[in-house]
Formats: sequence, C-alpha cells, structure tokens
Amino acid sequence: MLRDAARGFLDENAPVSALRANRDAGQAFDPGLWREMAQMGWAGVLIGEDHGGADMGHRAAGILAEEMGRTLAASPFLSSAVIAASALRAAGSDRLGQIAEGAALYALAVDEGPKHAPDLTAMEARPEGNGFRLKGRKVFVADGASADRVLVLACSGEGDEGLTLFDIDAGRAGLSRKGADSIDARDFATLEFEDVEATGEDVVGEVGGGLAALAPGLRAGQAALAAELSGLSAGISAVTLGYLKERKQFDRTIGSFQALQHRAAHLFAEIEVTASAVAHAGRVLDHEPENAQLAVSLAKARATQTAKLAVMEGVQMHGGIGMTDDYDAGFFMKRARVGAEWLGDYGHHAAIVAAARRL
Amino acid sequence: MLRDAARGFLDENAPVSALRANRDAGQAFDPGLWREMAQMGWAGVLIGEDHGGADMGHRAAGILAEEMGRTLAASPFLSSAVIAASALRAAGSDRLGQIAEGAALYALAVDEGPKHAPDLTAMEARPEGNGFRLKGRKVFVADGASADRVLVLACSGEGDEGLTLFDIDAGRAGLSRKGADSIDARDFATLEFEDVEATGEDVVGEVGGGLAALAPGLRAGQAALAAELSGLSAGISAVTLGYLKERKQFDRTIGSFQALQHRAAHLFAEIEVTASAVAHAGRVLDHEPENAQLAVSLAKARATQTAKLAVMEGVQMHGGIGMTDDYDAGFFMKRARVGAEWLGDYGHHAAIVAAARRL
Amino acid sequence: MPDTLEDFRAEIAEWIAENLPGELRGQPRNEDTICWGGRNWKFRSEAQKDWLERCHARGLTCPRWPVDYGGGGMSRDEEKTLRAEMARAGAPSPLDSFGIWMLGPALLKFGTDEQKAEHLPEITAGRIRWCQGYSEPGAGSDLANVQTRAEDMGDHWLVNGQKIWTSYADKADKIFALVRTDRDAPKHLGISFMLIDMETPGVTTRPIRLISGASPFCETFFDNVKVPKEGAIVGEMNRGWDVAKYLLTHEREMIGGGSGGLTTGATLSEMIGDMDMVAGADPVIRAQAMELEVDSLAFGLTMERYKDMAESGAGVGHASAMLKYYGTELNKRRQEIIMSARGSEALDWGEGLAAPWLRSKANSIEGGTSEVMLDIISKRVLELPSK
Amino acid sequence: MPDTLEDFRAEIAEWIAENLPGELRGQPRNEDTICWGGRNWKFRSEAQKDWLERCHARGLTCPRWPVDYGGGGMSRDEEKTLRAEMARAGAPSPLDSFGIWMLGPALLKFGTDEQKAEHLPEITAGRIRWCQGYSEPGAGSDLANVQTRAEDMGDHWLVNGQKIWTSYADKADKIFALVRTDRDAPKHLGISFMLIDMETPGVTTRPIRLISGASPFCETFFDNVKVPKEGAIVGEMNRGWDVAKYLLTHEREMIGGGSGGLTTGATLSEMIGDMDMVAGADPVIRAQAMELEVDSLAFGLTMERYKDMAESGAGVGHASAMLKYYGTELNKRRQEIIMSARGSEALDWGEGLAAPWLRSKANSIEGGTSEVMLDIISKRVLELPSK
Repeated sequence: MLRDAARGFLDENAPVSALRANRDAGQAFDPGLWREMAQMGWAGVLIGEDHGGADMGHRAAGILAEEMGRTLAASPFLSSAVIAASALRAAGSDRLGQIAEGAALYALAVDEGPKHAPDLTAMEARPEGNGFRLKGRKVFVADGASADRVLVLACSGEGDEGLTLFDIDAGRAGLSRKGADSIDARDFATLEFEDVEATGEDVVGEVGGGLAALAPGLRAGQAALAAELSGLSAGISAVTLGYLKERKQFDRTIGSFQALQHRAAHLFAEIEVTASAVAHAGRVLDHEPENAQLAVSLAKARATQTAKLAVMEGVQMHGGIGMTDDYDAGFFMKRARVGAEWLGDYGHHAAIVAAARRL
Repeated sequence: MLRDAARGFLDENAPVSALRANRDAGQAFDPGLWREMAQMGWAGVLIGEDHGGADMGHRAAGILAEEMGRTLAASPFLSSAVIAASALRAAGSDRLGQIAEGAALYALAVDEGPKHAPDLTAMEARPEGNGFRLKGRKVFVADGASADRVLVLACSGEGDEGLTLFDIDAGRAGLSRKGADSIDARDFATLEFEDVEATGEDVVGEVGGGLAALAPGLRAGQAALAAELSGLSAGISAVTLGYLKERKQFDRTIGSFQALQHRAAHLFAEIEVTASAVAHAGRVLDHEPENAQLAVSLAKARATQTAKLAVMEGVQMHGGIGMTDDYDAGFFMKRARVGAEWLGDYGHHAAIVAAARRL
Repeated sequence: MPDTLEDFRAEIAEWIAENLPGELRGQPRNEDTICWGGRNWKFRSEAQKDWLERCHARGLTCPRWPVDYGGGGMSRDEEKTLRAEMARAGAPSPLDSFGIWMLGPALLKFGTDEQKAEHLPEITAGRIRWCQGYSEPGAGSDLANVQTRAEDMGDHWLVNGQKIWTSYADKADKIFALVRTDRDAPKHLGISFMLIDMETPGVTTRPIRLISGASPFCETFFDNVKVPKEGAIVGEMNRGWDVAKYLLTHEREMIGGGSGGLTTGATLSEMIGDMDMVAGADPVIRAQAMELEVDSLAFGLTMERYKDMAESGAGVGHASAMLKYYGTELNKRRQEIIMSARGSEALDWGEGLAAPWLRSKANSIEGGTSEVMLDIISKRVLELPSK
Repeated sequence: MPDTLEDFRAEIAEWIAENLPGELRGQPRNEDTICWGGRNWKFRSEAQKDWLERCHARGLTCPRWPVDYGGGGMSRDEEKTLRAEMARAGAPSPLDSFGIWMLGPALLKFGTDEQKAEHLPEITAGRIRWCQGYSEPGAGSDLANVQTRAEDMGDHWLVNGQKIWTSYADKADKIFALVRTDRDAPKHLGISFMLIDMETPGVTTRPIRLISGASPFCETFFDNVKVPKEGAIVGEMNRGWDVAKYLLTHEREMIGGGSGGLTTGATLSEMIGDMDMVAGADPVIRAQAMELEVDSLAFGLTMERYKDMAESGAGVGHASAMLKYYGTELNKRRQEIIMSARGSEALDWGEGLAAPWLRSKANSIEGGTSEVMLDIISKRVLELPSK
C-alpha cells in the first residue's frame, strides 16, 4: 500500500525527466517536491510521533527509497530523513521535529579520502576552552552544499575512542562549502573547516563516542541506499525489458534473441536475490537494530553489484540510443556509480559480511 | 609441422581412451608410449645435441605439451623432459643424456603445503660431515612414485639464500614414497625424507642457491604446463563444438541456440587469447630466458582460467551425458583442476604479473 | 484437532519428546542415516524402525495427506509448525521417498480412488519404495521426447524402451514412468504416466558411474515388460505430460532448495579452514570467497522470502525456476572455491572434497538445466517474445 | 625504388630527420593535435601544415595507394618499415581521415577510374574531409535496414532520410552514405553506396550529446537533396551492401585494435595510482585489477599475433570479430576498475575519469555490437548451425 502510493506519487511528480530538468537547471533537487514528500510524512518516516514523525520504521523507509530509486527521484530523503534522523533520534536530539517537518536539511560529513572509512577519520577537533575547534576537509558530502546543518565526525582525542560526532550549523564561521560537478547531477560537496567553533551542545552522543553515535545513522543510510539501488536496478530493468519487447531488428523483436533472453533472466534473478537482502536489512533494523550491521552490509554489497549489472545490461541492450543523453539509461548508470561508492563500496561491505562469517 | 606430427601420433597412440585404460589398470602412464615419445626426440626436446637431445627449444616443447593436453596424453614429459632437463641443463649436469634417452625419470619435490610456495620451503637439509641430511615431507610431487630420481629443495641455512636444490636417487635410504589417489589418475605422491643422506655431488647449482638453480626448471615447467592446459581447453572445446553440431533437442540442433552460441564464441575468444600468451611464453624462454617470468606467469594464469571455463562449459553443454564416467568430459575437468594447482595456481601467477606491472 | 496452532505446537512437542528415540536426536542427515523404506529396506537400527512406525501411526510421514491413507490430515500451518518442532528437537525425517515427494502428490491430484487406496497407504507406511522414470538417453532436457513405448495388447501393456537417470532404480520396488501410448500423436500428446512393478520380468537396471564416482542413478531397461492394464495409468490416457509437468515443479523445488538434498551444513569458512593458512595473501581466492558468501546469504534470504510468498498464498509461479537456476549455479561456485582454497590437498579422492565438487556440476543439469530455467524465466516471467 | 628494405629504412629515416618539424616530435595524440584536413580545416600550427604538405609530396599520407593519386606506391613491408621509423622518430600521423581509412579503400576496389581520379588526390592531399553515413535511427545493428531513399529524377537523385552516428558530419565536406535506390528489392539488395557533398542544399547536421558528454557524433538529415548522377554511386547500382560489408571489416579493426583510437597509453597502474592508498586492503578491487592486467597483456599479445598472421598472408578472416569483441569488453572492464579504485574522487566530471568510463560503454556497441561479433564468431568461425 505504501509502495503503491509512493509509486503513484513518484511516477507523476518525480520521473527521470524531472531529474534531467534539475540537472539542466543546475539544481540538486526540487524544494517543492521535497515539501510535498514531507507533507506525506516521508521526512518523518523514522521519527517518533512525539516529534511529529510518522514512525513507520526502516522497512518502510526502504520501500520509499526503492521507489525513489526506480525513478531516480532526487531529494534530501537519505541525508536528512534517514541518516540524520536515525543518528539524532538515538542521541535524543531536539531537532527531530524540524527534520520531520522537512524544514531542516542535514548532510553527513564523514569521508576524507576517496573511500568510505569513518574509523580512519583524521579531521581535528581541537579542545579549546569549553568547546572544540574543527579543522580539516571532508569530501563527498551528500547534500553538503544545500544542507542547513552538518553532522561531522572529527578527532577529539587518541585512537578509535577519540572520535566525536558534531551537529553544527552549516553557516558557522570558518566553514566553506564547494559543490562538486557530480556525474549524477546531485549535491555532493567538499567542506573545508578552518577552525570552526563547536561547543559541548553541538556534540551528538558522547565526546569520544563518535563512531557509536554515528552508527545508527550510517546503518540506516546504508540500508536505505541499498534499497534505492535495488529500486534503481528494477527501474532500469523494466525500461530495458520494455525496449526488448518493442524494438525490432533483423525483422525480429530483439527480445526474442535467446542470448539476450538468458541475460535478462539472469538479471531478473540477481534483482530478486538483492530485493530479499534489502527487505531483510529493513526488518532487522526495525527489530534488532544492534545486530543489524551484517544484514545492512549484505544489502549494500548486493545492491551495489546488482545495480552495476543492471545499468550495464541496460545500456548495452539499448544499443546506441542508450548512449545518448536524450535517453534515460545514462542517468541510471551515473546514479548507480555514485551509489556504489557512497557510504561504503562493495569491498567495504563484503569485508564486513566476510568477517561476520569468519571468512 | 611439429604440431601436425605430434597430433597425428597422439591421436593414434594416446587418445583420452588410453588415459582411461591407464586409470582402470591403476597405472599413471604407459612406459611403452613414453619410449616411443623418447625415440621421436620428445624426451630431449630441451637438451643440447651434445647430450643426445633434439634441442628444439621451449616453443617446441610448448607445442608438444599443447598437443598432449588436447588428448590428455599421460607421460613423464613435463617432469623429466621439461622441468628436470631445464634445471639440470642450466647447472651443467651430466645426467642430461639419460633424460634425453627417456631412461631417467625425474620428479620435482618442492611443495610442502596445499599451495605452491618454494620460497617458504621448510624442509631441513642439516649439514653433517661433508654432506647433508634431508628431513621433512614433500607433497603433490608429480611423478613422485614412479621417478628414478628426485629434485628436492631444502633448507640448508637461513633465509632465502639458505635453500639448496638436490638431485638424489629415489631409492636412497630413508626416502619413502606414497602415491596419492589423484583425481586425474596420474602419479602425484607424498615423499617422506627421514634423514636422507645427500652429498655435495648431489647439489644442483650452488649450496644456498637453490631458488636460482630451480628457476629455469620451474619456469620451463610452468610454461609447458600452461601449454598443456591451453591444449586441453582446445581439446574439450572441440569435443563440445562437435556435440553442439550433432545433438538435437526440441527438434533443433542444440548448437543453433543463440545462448549457447554466444557462450561458445566467448570461449573461443578466451582460448585464442590464452594461446597467444602460451606461444609468447615459449618464445621469450627461448630468446630471453632470464626475463621470462612475467611471460611465463601470464601464460600459466591465463591457461588456468581458460581451462576452467572450457571444462565447465564442456560438461554443462553436454548435459547429463557429460557427467557420466563413460564420457570423456570428466577427464578434462579433473586434469584441468590438477593443472590449475600444479606449479602455482592462478593467484600465484597473477600476483607475479601484477607485481611486474606495479599493480 | 487442537483448537489453536499453539495448542498443536505444545501437543506435537510433547509427542516428539516422548517418542523420538534418543540415539536419533541430532544425527547428521546423510546416506547412512536416511530411511527410504520399501520391500527390501534394511533398517539401520531398531530406533530407525521404531521412529518410522510411531510417526506413521501419528500421520507424520505425510502430514498433509488425508488420514484415510495414513497421512496426518494437517493444515499448511500445522505442517509448518510440525517441521519447526521436529527441527527444534533434532529429529530426523522418519521417511524419505519419491513416493512422498512425487507420486503421492500426483495420485492425490490425478489418481482414481482405487489408485489412491492401493498406493498411498503403502507410501505413508514406507512399505513400497518408488522411483521415477522420465528421462531417456538422447532426450536430455526435452523430456517430452519419450521413445519408450507401451503397446496395447488387450489385457496388458507391452512396454519396451530405456530410461536413464532413474535414481535408486536398483533399490526401488516400483517405478512411475512416462511411456508413449500413441505414436502418431504430436510429441506432447500420446504420452501416458504409467505405474510399473520393478519385479516384473523384463525390467533390469544398471547403475551409472559419474565423473564424481558411484551414484544412485541407474539406467533402467524395459524388454517386453507386460503391465496389467488395471490401474496402470495415472490421469487421462495420452495426457501423462500434464501429470509430469505438475510434478516437475516439485522436483525443481527439491533440487534448487536442497530441501530433499543432502547437505553437510558446513559453512564456507568451515570448508575452507583458515583462509590465511590455505590461500595466503591471495586476493583472488579471498575476493571470490567474499563474493560467494554475500551471494549465498542473500540467496538464503530469497529462499525464505519465496517460501513465505508461497505459504501466504501469493504464489511464486514460474519464478521458482529462478531458485533452481541461482541455487545450483551458486553451489557450483561454492565447490570451485573450496577446491581452489584447499589447493593440492583437495586433489586426492581420499580428502572427500573432489567428489562433491564434481557432483555439483550436475546440479545445473538435473531437474531442468540452467538453460531451461533461463528460458522459463524469460518466457513465462519476463514474457519476452518468441519472435 | 631502393633495392632492399634496409636501404628503404635508411632513406626514410633520413627523410624524417630532415623534414619533421621539431615541435611535432613526440607530441601526444589527441583531439588537439590530430590533423583531419578538409576545406575548412584550420591548421593548429604552421608545423602541422608543413608536415602534411611534405608528407603528401613524398606519398606518405597514404603510403600504399598508387603514386598517381598522391599515394606512396609502397609494398606492405615498406609501409610497415615506414610506420616503424615514424614511431621511432616520434612523428605524428600527418593526416587522419575517413577518406583514408574507408572511402579510399572502397574506391580503389570498387570505384571507376573517373571516381578515383576525382576523389583520391583530394584525400591524399587532405583537401576534402569525408564522413560516413551508414546507421539510421531505428536500424541499430541491422545496417542493411536502410530507409534513406534516393529517387531517380532523371539527371539527379533526390535523397530524403536521416543518418545517425555520423562522426564529424558537422565538420566534413562530403559524405559516403548507404541509400535505398530500389524499394521493392529484398533488404540487402536495392541499397547503393552514394557520394554526397555536405554543402548541397537540404543537408543539415545536429551533434549528438552522449551520456559521457559532447561527442563527434552527429545526426545528418537529407531533405530533398539533389545529387547529380554523374559519379554519384560507387560500385554497382543496388549493390552498395557489398561495398559496405567490405568496409565494415576496416572499421572493426580500427575500433577493436585502437589503431585509430585515441588512447592515453597510461598503464592500469598509472591510472589507479597507489593501490594500497586508494583501495586499501580491499581484495575485491585488487583481484579485479590483477585479472584485468593478466587479460589485457594476453590480449595485447593476441593483437600482435593476429597482425602477424594477417601480414604473413595467413589471413584471420572472421576471427577478427573476436578482437573487436574482446578488446572492447576489456576496455569496459578497465574503466570500471579505474572508477572503482579511484572511489569518490572519480565521480566529479572535473577529474576526467568519468567521461572515458561512460564513453567506453559505447565501445561494445559502435562498429558492430558485441552480440553481433559473437554471432559472427559462432556462425562463421565455429560454424555452428542456424537450425
């Protein structure tokens, strides 16, 4: 029911052509669309009713993300409604109400190098007076240029236990943001922190407990991103199957060529297997959140691989037309690549799965 | 010309049915066949004319090995005529004449664990008097149970430079041999050395220079084994293509199904690409032996992967009949697996290639 | 009948606790412990015999079959509960047989009352062991290409021909086989689903040796075999293909899911051992093992998801072909990786790794090849055109 | 003519040393340095102009074409020697063009003396730049599905229709195109190979934007274009397919082999950088990179082996489809691995990695899709049956 409603809304209001229009207009997402999503309760999908949220849970958030992936709907959903909401909810923040309204836009600033590695965070949070001074650079910050607030992980002491998560205003002095020219036409930014002031009130969770404070947000984001990629795979696959059934070549419908049929059938199998992992991750987050990392990493790893296969088959099976910018396939391919890297790539998550399975 | 002659001889005298007969009779190879091969100069293919060899070089040895792989001809060719001949030739041994005649059968005892790793050799060569006492176990020794003499690598000192290669009589006191029940029905044995005596005369090359002494033999063996696997791939592929052209199902020749056609075409491409690497390895060994490791490892890595694909496609495309012992496909599959491990597996050789290419 | 599922669960748990012989508890499932039943069955132990008899008396060998035929008359939910409690107690399956998996469902759907009364009680009690005769040499995936023929001789059928891949035919009492009863009809018509006693003169079997070694498969030969007409054919004459198609679904689920298969239950990690020891720093084997583990776990979840869908009545239809395809290809990958990780030690038959590796190559052939599964998915699920 | 190849080598080396402008020596080959020639060509430098003129005068722009048309009249071996010496001296190609690669060979094989005399000297001198008009929207791999039609109007053809994937059509002076001259004939007949001046009224072009960004590809529209009949058709009327087929081989070799392609020449290692830095301990990326490197090196050797075979006259025939297939799939893998190894930094257009990655997806489509190549191998090389 949620899925049908979401699909109906997105098909009408956020088809791939809307993403194309955003790109051509140079905007990362459509604020009007996000307001409508918020009104439907999507911004508060993971926020308790006491803060005005719909509190539908992670499986529901995953279903929304899957449907958004299907049409490549661009919005701050993952950054604000999933990642920030989950991290701040666990920390008992009083900003949840603003997120649920869709009013506060958040970004997560965690990566510092080309690969996701929170435990290698080097950014400085130098104790000074009653607070800290943040100094360093964060890259690949989703929604980083458009966010009102930033969750940022920095080093306040020695070792793993020296990391602290801060929730700071994006307009704070010393913080400069530069939007990337991202291939998926969304907002990924580099953030420079030049002795940005942070007080004890800005700390999310405990000082030195940054990884623990971040974990609920990261896990939720990874699961929802996996769901988005799973939906993206289904989306491009549906487009491709439609093409295979219509397009004629050598006086035959190309979908009748057995070599293509077998590849389409194999892709179907991969998509189904990934969908199981994605649904499972959402359910485990809802019921056993503390034991969810294996399920979440499984979903993200699978979804990354499946999306890669789906977009490559999509472009190849479309032939030349699939290579043109006038056609949608390229948007799926670019988003799949960005989604593959964001919040941990295939190897990152497969290693977590392997370790959990003692491999 | 050499190839045609070899193919004619092997088709007639060493088809897969001969391997089957060997297996059912419990013998690793047919000594009569080996005598005939020796008479044709194959045993001396890499031995100088001064020792009665034919001195045809590594590319020629590779062509012979490819043809042997095509029919799975079982013989001591690799162990004696390639590995031992190359190592002993480099060391100026006086036993080359016996090898060229096909009279002396050699085995190379190098591995001690489940993976090929000569530089991790732990077997003891304890200095005693003017000589050494060898103590330890060697596994996966090809032709180990039937050989007259054994090349064995052991630790005579500290570090890499502490390894020494010995050439000893297989009947020497303290050396016991146990044939494995190898899946490819050939002779792979475990050798136990219980304080086996070795003198300075038994040393191949220099004391402490075991890896250097072994290198020419190993490289030659790896290249020839790659050639054998390349031939094996071509052999099972030819059988499979024949089947695809004959077999009818659903009232069609199964080779007319496009999904199978594309897989057969892909396999053809892999076989062609591997054949290039194999030919190249032989030529580099002939012209620039000291710089041949990259070319040799490239060939062995490629041939291992291609053979795996070829036998898997071979069995699958044959369907149930390919699974029966009455049919030949299984023999190709088993030999491909043994060849994959012997003298270094895919990862071993791919790592050498990667290192040489600074990856 | 107990009022609620929870009452049923309590009742069955108590029954198991009282009746399961202690020595059977938690025993591994393999060729040495399975109970196949049949005229010539030799029980492995008194406990095995007792367990079968007690389960049969309680209707647990075929929980959902009607009570009149020795079944348990249970609902879908009750059967699920029963299986869960059996698993929890470490209880072995009291009886396995092609009669339970294949012939029973066929008779329940297509059989006459007489056929049901004659055969079903023998199956539930484990007194008759059946085997299946579909495939023929030269037919392969094209199961409708049936050459074994049954000629109408008035009071009996005269059967001549050959079947292949008949599992345990050398140990079975009877066979259900596809035979051609009309040679002039189109391929899929003219086939009948026939029941034949293996002790009938003219029936002989020969075991098939596989590349992995000895196997339960046989060739089965019919040489002027006289089959009395009474009750010989299940379903309509010449419409045996309908029965066979219905059963193929069962077989596929069995092989793909491994519910009837013999698995060691060992994890990949256990099969490989210490990765650092065996594969050293080799990133290739390591990456393959990681990828396999990811795919295997996700496939396991998919099996559960499909089972839930099927049980909820949503129906999975032809998509179950995907389970067969993916599961068998996955097992081939798994066996390849184990062989590769274990290196040269795995190359000795005695290590017990090579036989399952080679045997796995048949997974994607038996019960419908991967190619046939992909055809089914593309045509029936994705509805790709044929022209 | 020099007596021996060695004399020729010495002579040509001396000529290059004397004539190659120093600033061109060793310059990278890319869009900014290539000389395409043509009516509207703007030389990048005086040196580029000088080098073209000197090479043309010496017959080096088209070394194997007859001297009468401005070629060099060289043998295969001489050309090989020339290329080796050019490479040794770091000399750029004096002139690249579809006229040299495609139309010239077609005219030499199928053209009339008049056509050769009219067009070949313009090509060798770099005065006319040609483009190729084969593909049409909706035709895809089925190149014979030509809808652009030329009606016989007595003294001229009236051409209407649309071409797609015409590289550099917006910069070319003339186009060689497949047009349908007989609408009633079977598909592969009724097509003619026609030469059309791009300045003729009614010819318009529109650049195609790819998913990787701007591209040299165009759509080309023919709207009541009048083409004078004299010399318009190459080869026999309605047998243009023969000419096209002949040229497809050339195009395939170009794309598969990359001889005409723009490559950076960077190794995988250089593109990835320090593997430990970017991919950390990730065995997946590492294994993929290792496998790619193995396959790439072996493929390089295969290109050489096939070239040797072709040059030795052994002929590679349809097997060259394998080079196209394997080479393009390999490049796609390479680009995927680079993107994956470079992580998030590669996702910014500005890094210059994303465009070649996306562009590589077309490699297995243009010049004959991978699927068409596999069809060719299976049917022509492996001779698998069609029924």
